[in-house]
Amino acid sequence: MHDRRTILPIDEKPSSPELHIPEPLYRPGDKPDFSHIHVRRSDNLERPDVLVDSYETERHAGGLIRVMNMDGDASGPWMPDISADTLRQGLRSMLTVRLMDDRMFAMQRQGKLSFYLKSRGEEAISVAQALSVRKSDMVFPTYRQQGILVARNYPLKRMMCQCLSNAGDPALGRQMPTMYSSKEYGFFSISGNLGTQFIQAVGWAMASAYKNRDDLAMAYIGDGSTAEGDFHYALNFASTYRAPVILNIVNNQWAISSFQGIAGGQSKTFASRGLGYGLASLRVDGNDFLAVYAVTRWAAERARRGGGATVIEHYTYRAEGHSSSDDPSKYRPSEEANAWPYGDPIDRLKQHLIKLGEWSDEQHAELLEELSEMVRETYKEAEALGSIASGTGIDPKTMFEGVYEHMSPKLEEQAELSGVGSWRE
Amino acid sequence: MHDRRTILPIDEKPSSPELHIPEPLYRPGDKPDFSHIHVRRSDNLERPDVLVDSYETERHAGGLIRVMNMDGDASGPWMPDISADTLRQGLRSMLTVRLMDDRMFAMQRQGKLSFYLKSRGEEAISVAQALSVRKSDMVFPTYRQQGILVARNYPLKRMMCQCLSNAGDPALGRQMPTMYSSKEYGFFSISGNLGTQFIQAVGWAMASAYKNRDDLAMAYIGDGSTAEGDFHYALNFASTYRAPVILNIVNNQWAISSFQGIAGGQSKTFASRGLGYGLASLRVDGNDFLAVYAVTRWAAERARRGGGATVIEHYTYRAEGHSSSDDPSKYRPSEEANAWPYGDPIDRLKQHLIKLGEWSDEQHAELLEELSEMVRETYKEAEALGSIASGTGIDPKTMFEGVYEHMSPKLEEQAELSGVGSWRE
Amino acid sequence: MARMNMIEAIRSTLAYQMSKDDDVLVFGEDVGYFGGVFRCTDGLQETFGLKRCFDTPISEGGIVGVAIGMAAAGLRPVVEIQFSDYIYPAYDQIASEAARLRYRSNSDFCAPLTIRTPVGGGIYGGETHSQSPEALFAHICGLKSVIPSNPYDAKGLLNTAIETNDPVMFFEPKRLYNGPFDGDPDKPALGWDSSEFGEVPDEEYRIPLGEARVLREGNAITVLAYGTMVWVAEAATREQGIDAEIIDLRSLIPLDIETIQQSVEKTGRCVIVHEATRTCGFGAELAAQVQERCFYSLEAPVARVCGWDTPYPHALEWNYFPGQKRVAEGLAKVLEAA
Amino acid sequence: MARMNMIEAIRSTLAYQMSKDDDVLVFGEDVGYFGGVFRCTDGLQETFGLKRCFDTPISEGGIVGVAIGMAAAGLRPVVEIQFSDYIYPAYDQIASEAARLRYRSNSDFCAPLTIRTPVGGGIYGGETHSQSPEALFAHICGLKSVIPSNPYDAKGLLNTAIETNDPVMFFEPKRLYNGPFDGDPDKPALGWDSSEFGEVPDEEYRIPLGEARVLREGNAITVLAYGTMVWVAEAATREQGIDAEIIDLRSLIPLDIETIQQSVEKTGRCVIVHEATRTCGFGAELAAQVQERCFYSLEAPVARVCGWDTPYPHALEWNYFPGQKRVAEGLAKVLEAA
Ligand SMILES: Cc1ncc(C[n+]2csc(CCOP(=O)(O)OP(=O)(O)O)c2C)c(N)n1
Ligand SMILES: Cc1ncc(C[n+]2csc(CCOP(=O)(O)OP(=O)(O)O)c2C)c(N)n1
Ligand SMILES: [Mg+2]
Ligand SMILES: [Mg+2]
Repeated sequence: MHDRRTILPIDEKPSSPELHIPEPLYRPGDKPDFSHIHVRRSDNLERPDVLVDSYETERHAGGLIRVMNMDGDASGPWMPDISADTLRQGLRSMLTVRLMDDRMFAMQRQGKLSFYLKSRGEEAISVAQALSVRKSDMVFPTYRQQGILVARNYPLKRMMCQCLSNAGDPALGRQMPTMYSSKEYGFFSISGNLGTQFIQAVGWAMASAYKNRDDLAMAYIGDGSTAEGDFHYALNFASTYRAPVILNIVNNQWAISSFQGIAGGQSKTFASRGLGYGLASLRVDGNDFLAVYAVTRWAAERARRGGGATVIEHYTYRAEGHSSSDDPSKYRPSEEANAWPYGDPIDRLKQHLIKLGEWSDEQHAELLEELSEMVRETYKEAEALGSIASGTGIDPKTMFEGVYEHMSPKLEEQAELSGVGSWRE
Repeated sequence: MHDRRTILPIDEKPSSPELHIPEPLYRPGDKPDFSHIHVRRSDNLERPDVLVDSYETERHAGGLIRVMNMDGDASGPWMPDISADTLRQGLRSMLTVRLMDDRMFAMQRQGKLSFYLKSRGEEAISVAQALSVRKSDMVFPTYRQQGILVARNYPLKRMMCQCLSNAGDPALGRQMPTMYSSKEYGFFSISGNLGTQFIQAVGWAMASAYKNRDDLAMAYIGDGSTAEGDFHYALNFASTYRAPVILNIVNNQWAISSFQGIAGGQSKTFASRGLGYGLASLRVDGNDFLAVYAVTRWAAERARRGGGATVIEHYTYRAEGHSSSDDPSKYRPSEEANAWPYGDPIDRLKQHLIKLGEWSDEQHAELLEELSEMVRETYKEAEALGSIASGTGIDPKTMFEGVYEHMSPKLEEQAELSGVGSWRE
Repeated sequence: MARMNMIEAIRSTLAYQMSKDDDVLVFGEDVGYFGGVFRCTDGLQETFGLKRCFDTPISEGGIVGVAIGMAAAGLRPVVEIQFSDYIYPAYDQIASEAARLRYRSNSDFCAPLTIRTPVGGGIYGGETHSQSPEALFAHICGLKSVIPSNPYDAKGLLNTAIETNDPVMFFEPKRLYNGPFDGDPDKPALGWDSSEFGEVPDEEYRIPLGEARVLREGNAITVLAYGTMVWVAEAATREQGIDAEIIDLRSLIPLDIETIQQSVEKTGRCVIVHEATRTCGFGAELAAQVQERCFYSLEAPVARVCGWDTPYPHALEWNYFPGQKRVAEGLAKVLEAA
Repeated sequence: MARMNMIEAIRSTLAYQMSKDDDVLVFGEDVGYFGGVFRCTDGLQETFGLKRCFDTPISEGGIVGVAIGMAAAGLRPVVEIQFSDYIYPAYDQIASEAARLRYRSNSDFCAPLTIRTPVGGGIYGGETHSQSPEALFAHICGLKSVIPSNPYDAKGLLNTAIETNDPVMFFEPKRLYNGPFDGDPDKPALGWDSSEFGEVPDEEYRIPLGEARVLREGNAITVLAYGTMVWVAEAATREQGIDAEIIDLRSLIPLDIETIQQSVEKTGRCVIVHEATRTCGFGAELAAQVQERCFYSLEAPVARVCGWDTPYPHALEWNYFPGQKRVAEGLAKVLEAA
């Protein structure tokens, strides 16, 4: 078998320099066991004033802010002021995302889509954050924040059409499935190039501050992608110009097949990176809807009141493969997702609502059914507009449009050559 | 006059987001006053075990390690074990660098060199560090570590020939003045592109560890250049692979005309960046020869014993213009260098040696005279080999060599076309 | 003699180089335990251990940066950039550092590293999994650039690349990993076992950089192609019954201009085919050189059949891809020209 | 009408744009208080305040990255990259992001930003202060690329660039900042006040991108040049008494191919001159297009006179620079060809 080394604890050092290659705890064939992780609410992490100095968030960057325990009880200094209606809305959005993810993934397997990418296990992050900022706050997402569009009531059908690359895709099938864009819904065009959006968000936030608006930017990056230069640029510029931006790191433990230790997450939390730039930095249980909501409210208020950027690490777990192109059983035990000690964000919020007396198993089952039906029907409508399997219905002529604001003579010529006709007529 | 804002203290926040543009304390016309900086030895920063956990260096990253006070007295936990001979050797090297700098700068003004770049005020850093590691440790310098070559006894004449771009330049006048390279002396080829060497040094260190050698790499970067992606890559890779490398940040307060606040140094020390990656991080008085020596010994031992990388911020001041192309009086008060509270590294070491009874003003004057003479004579010899003013004596044919290991037919053709002849004969 | 696809040819060559020379290390995103998203490094970590083949942070600049440092220290790193569309964060390290280290230090230091990266479209990868950026590297002196079109060449060229004491860009046409591709996405995919070029000798061999392969001799017209487009061009000329001489460049820098020149002098006509964006693509350099050298033999202008000057679209992938029809049109135009 | 050098023309245009439109911001390394290492932004901070013109961290990728975010938010950032040799860390943000944002979002977002950067050698800058990387941007669709050769054009083109709703690369030939330069470093330097092109009208005017300037009409040969090389070519043809038509491209993308074509059809001969490395330089694209369009008018192969395929050396700067002698040789070769 593969000769795997156990991780050296941070405090244990080899006796001479040796090339150290970090390895995850478990590989296929191993039995994942996270019992050493002590899951409890960390009431000792107080909720400081939003304009606190960044160094006063040191413990928050190293610890884990939680509000709910694993039974759905919620309390502690970070307990947010949030209505049961909002919670139900969040639950509904999260479920919608999950059902849509499942549906689209299945359709990918049937060849209707070239690709799909789920966010299972991470729904609380995008949905709770969407509900905790304004719609006029511009989000700079990765491909795993579909929950934000859903929570902002972006038409599901339009999302599906994007994934189907058909005539209903507002971006004319130009991008791969899941690479949404909507200025109207405050959702920046997703890039395939990891990390680039992080510094762009800072620029957007600087523009907002320059205009003396109090809208902020909210950016996302994966644990793996923090290794790109853009991550560093973002923290640095955000610090220097005190930009009103929330810099979210979604640490879902994996970057395709690489565990978070490869990105340097073994020796220090990702949130801690922010401290070195003088940024407030918080680490939160990303599967705890209430905690995500609470820290985001805090960061948003800080930014709006001129306190500058906050780095938030969302500690979570990518419960499925990286995408439809991936087979995670090749590099991690398939039971790992279930063994993950922080549970499932939807189950946990549901549990909490039930404890509050604001929800029931029956209501949940009904909602599930309603949403499944809605997703199914919406998908049918979307697919009727075409797919890469049946024909996308996208006019080949559009390929030459939008490279520049105005069609250039060169592209006109190429369009003519391609046989799609001319813009000259 | 120019409407300049005072710096907002870290803890003072505006009441709404506003684009914050950091500004230095003083601009031309202002009277520099650093009396608020409390210069004293910080005996409270203990010297921890070299294999200590990185987080135990937090106070060292935020504070300032010093050994000498401004009177030349030395003591405290970081007091290194160093002989008077080594100190005198250091003094000699520092003086040599300074005299050479002055000479070459003057020659630049006379048109013999196209460019020159001094390291005045920063000589202790390169010289003390050169003396505290092995010659087999590879240095990845910026253009301001000429002191390392001098301290390693690289022939001065060869350095001068490099600056004169003449036939004595081992690199055939290919690079601008001061861009030295010497594998033999463990001095990596300097790049004009800021920052790139930082991650290359990590690669070199990884190779050393891979080969189970205990040689380490020692890299330099300026405060301004920490903003490049390479800085982030270096800290990240060094952390992940526990590379035996010393990552030096020379914070000389300025990056051409930009003060260190533009690079984000206003809110947190540069050394603090290292902590977020789980790297031991120290901040040292860069004008204190003993302190620089001591922290470097510590970091080197840590690296050699498998403890991985250390980030060292050298707090210093660029006492002259950025280079011969620069006029610092355009952007900072010309008295600022003298007002700088940490003094001059050469004066301070001289003072210390005198206090030790190991040096005297007379010896110093003699040494100065000896070295001035030596520099003058060496320069004469170097210039006899040519200059851009009098003709470099470099064979135009060499322009086509060394692009690849072997001359390519295409370059042969171009060489022929250029009239310098053929390699075919 | 084994039948191999291009992935296997690459993997076995890496394994050979690693077993022959301890200084050869392989690293990149997902290349370690997992074996690479295209499986080109599958099994190498298991065979050679964690330190010889490992995962890196998602930091293309960092990957190339450490590789340069390692190479300067005497190792021979072979790094993978997961998709060539993601190579740009490493552009500074490649163009300013790897490419110039030898020159600026007068060979005091050098950077013998190989950068493997998949190029080209045809897998519904959209604008960020389909690009062909070879021209951006061909413009940078100090780099060599190689692109095999089949398993046999992949092995021979990769062996040479790794052993070369200069930095080499090794572009892998991803649409050819599993089999030749004639440009028709509707046909059932063929494996390399259907092709003589899938026959890869067990013994080690090297193909010198700078030697093109005349894939097929012909007299009517010269077709210059590389990577995926070699097979599209081959099919197009075959289908059209054109007596074309097809030259698979294999190595862009150094370029085998002699072979090209001989051919064009013979045929008097030339079509260049590549997938990359037309403007300032490598085809421009080829066209420039062909007319510089063969002007008096040319009976028609040199034509280029290329990707359009747009990003690579997802839904309209096959409208973008310069398939057989476009190649045939280009050939016809050149053949018909007086 | 004022006499201006190129620096003053650029500075006054920036000032005009900033005063006209609050959304125009100027930033980059050392551009704030200090006014830029070439002084192109001198006084702007004083006039418009800290928030309109400021220094940035030394992070070219960060500079362009924030500019894209600002532009998407409705501003019109004009950023300076101190030397084009240092633009590579920003290459990903430029090529993958700025250039494609409009396309990939179907114009939902766009990035109207201008990237100013000095190019070219002739100042003893060695390999990292002398490069001409325009071809690397011309290959990327979605970008426009402009390069003025004189103060008059600099103003007209910069006004247009800033007002364009697409990202524009604005290359400034640094050797021309203070005066025209005919390629002879031993002659006393001339100022722009010696040239009619140093006359810059006070009123605002715009030069459309994509319109070349026929600097001088002629019948014997067409010379295509841009930036510094326009003046070298001009001097070389004048010295040699050649009846050359000199076309200053001014804008590479979009390219004024009509003007080029008309000229070459008239003269039947064409020489392309640029300072950048020859292989895959913009000259390759020009040569390819000229022979595509004017093949039947050409009496000789299109020739390129370019920088050699080596890094720009410090001591041998003037051996590298394609000066009058090399241009004259190129012209002679093409003129002599049957
Ligand atoms: C610049 C760049 N490099 C590599 C890739 C290929 N890639 C796509 S997703 C991915 C993993 C990202 O992991 P992470 O940042 O943790 O985000 P997650 O997928 O876990 O949400 C990689 C390597 C890319 N898209 N862009
Ligand atoms: C990538 C890159 N960007 C910009 C420059 C231009 N430049 C040369 S030195 C310098 C300032 C560097 O400041 P710092 O890093 O603090 O080093 P110092 O000069 O103070 O030693 C700049 C901006 C460069 N050489 N490389
Ligand atoms: Mg992840
Ligand atoms: Mg500095």
